[in-house]
Amino acid sequence: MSTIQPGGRATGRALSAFTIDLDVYSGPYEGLLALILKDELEIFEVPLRELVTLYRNTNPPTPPGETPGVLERDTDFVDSATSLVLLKGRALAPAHEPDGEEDDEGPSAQDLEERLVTYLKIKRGADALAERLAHNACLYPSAHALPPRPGSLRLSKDRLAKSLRRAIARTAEPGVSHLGQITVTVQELAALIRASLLHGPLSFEDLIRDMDRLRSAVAFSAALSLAAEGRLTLSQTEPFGPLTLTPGK
Amino acid sequence: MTDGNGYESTSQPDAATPSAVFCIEAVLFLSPRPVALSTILQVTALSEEEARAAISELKERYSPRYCGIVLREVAGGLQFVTNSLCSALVERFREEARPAPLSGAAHEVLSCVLYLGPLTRAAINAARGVNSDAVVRNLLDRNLLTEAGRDQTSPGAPALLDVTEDFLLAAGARDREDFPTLEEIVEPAEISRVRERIKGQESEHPRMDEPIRDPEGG
Amino acid sequence: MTDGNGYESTSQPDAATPSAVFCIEAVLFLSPRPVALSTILQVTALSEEEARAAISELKERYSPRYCGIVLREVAGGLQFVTNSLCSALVERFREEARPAPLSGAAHEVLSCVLYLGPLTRAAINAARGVNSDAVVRNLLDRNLLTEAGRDQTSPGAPALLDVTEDFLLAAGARDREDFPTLEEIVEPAEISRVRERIKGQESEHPRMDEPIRDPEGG
Repeated sequence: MSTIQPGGRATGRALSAFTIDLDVYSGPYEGLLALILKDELEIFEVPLRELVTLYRNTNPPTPPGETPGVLERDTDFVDSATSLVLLKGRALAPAHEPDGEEDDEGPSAQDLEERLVTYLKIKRGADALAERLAHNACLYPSAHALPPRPGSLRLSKDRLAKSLRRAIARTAEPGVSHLGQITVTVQELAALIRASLLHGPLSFEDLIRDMDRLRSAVAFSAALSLAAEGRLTLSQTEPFGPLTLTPGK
Repeated sequence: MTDGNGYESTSQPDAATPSAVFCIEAVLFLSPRPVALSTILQVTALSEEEARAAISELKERYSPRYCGIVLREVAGGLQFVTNSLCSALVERFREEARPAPLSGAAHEVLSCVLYLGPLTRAAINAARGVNSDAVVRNLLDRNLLTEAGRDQTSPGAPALLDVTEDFLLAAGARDREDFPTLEEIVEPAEISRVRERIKGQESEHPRMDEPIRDPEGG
Repeated sequence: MTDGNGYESTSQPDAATPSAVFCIEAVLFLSPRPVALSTILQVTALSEEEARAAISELKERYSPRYCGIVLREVAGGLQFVTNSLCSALVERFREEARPAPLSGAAHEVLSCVLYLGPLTRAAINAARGVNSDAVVRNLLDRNLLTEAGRDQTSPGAPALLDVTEDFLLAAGARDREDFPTLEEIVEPAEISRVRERIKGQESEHPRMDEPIRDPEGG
């Protein structure tokens, strides 16, 4: 996004200039987004409200039209912040647990009461725990750890024997007697598919009905190549569902 | 006199037998981690009775009232730590800040597992009403939770999570029992208030959606 | 008050100022190296007079006569060490460092040399079917393999490698005979095949093409 006017005067600041300082991360805002996208930072640890406040404080509102570029920048921010809210919402949404009774009706008032009471207890337990962990975090253990005496390596005779067996087995030539002669090529099957497609869309299952495993595999590979070349499209309405080949344009 | 590694050759002959108290002091002084009584007995060759007597003498001597070094019973063992009164000084001396505390969500998950556990991930999610998988992963990484067996009664036998020895150490607890019970922590009045509020809501709105709750444990 | 573990909600708030003695005890407890008086003064903000008074109190308390932990004045500062009376105990308590374990590749090289050796580097590569140079170097460094003579029949008379006494020691073996025999481990047909490979390596292909790199590296 350009925020430099033809005269070279800097106008509204680009989002790339927005830096943040949170407990979990400090640096450019765009870096934070990158870390979240790469799963290197847990979205649930990012305080979104704090983030928005930070943005508002760093970029106070200006009267409309006074600083060009501001609208774009704000829009960009709102756009990315909304995505973060969505991501965080998804990360925090209760995992779907099939529970016949509750699915349609929602929890009964009594269930809800029990759940809330349990949660209240957990919450108070957590508060007590937080205080206790904080207190113990400032008790430091001795720094006079004893340096270990030099240790001696231990080798197992059994493991050495197994290693020898493994090393020797590796150098044996792999047997090929189980492999049959390969008698079919991708080109042949591609030709077959293209011929069949002249009559319109084709079910992959019908195509391979009378083929053996090898020919089926090669046929699939041929179909993929043709799809990659744009000569056909592959469609499947559901995972593991029937596969349909449609002639390309 | 050898070096800075905890050895000293004074004029006293090494052959003299050190007292039980000396032995335990020396062993604990050289251990950043708690030392189990069984280890102490094994290393010092003291009888359990002698060791226990020495330990109670040491607890008195290294009590927070009398000493900058405190003897505590924690995570199944004994450990010397600095007196909490000295924490600010220690952080100044080591030029390092106290590690960042855990998030509110992490405290809630630990509280769930401690009080209701061992629990599966699904049970933790259900108890908190929000997905806690990421928090659990983080606590497993920090070795505050561990997988302790599997729930054979649930489909797929999901892992049961429990708190670890490091958790007990971080909480300064001797064992799992060394925590106040939930009944001691939560005011009965507070529980009644929640129940009342629900009843009130119920009469106004017979059906209620999942309540909104601060996922960060706010 | 929960327990005697230093997690006490006593009347003393954490903000209370620790005594001079507490401060110096804590600082020395957290420093394996001697701490200079100037450092103590700087960290604790004590006056020199206060610090000196506290130190002489501590010297008395942590004297070799009264304590398993001893305060000593060494070049440049003060240091806590264990009482020399406890040195035998300390040695018993001291754990043995665990040397880095050997990789699967290293085990293979050692077993080849033990059972088929002494072998040249090229013969080891041939026997394993992968380049083993890095692994061999590592085993020479760790003194588990050694150069024992040269193969005069091969061009350039390359070094012959054999296992060392340290190897036997690590394997808990009296001598080279104190292992299961080659015939117990590998089929006779396999043995002659490998011997062929090794021989072929040495006579027919004195220079090997760059063999496949060992995936286990070393």
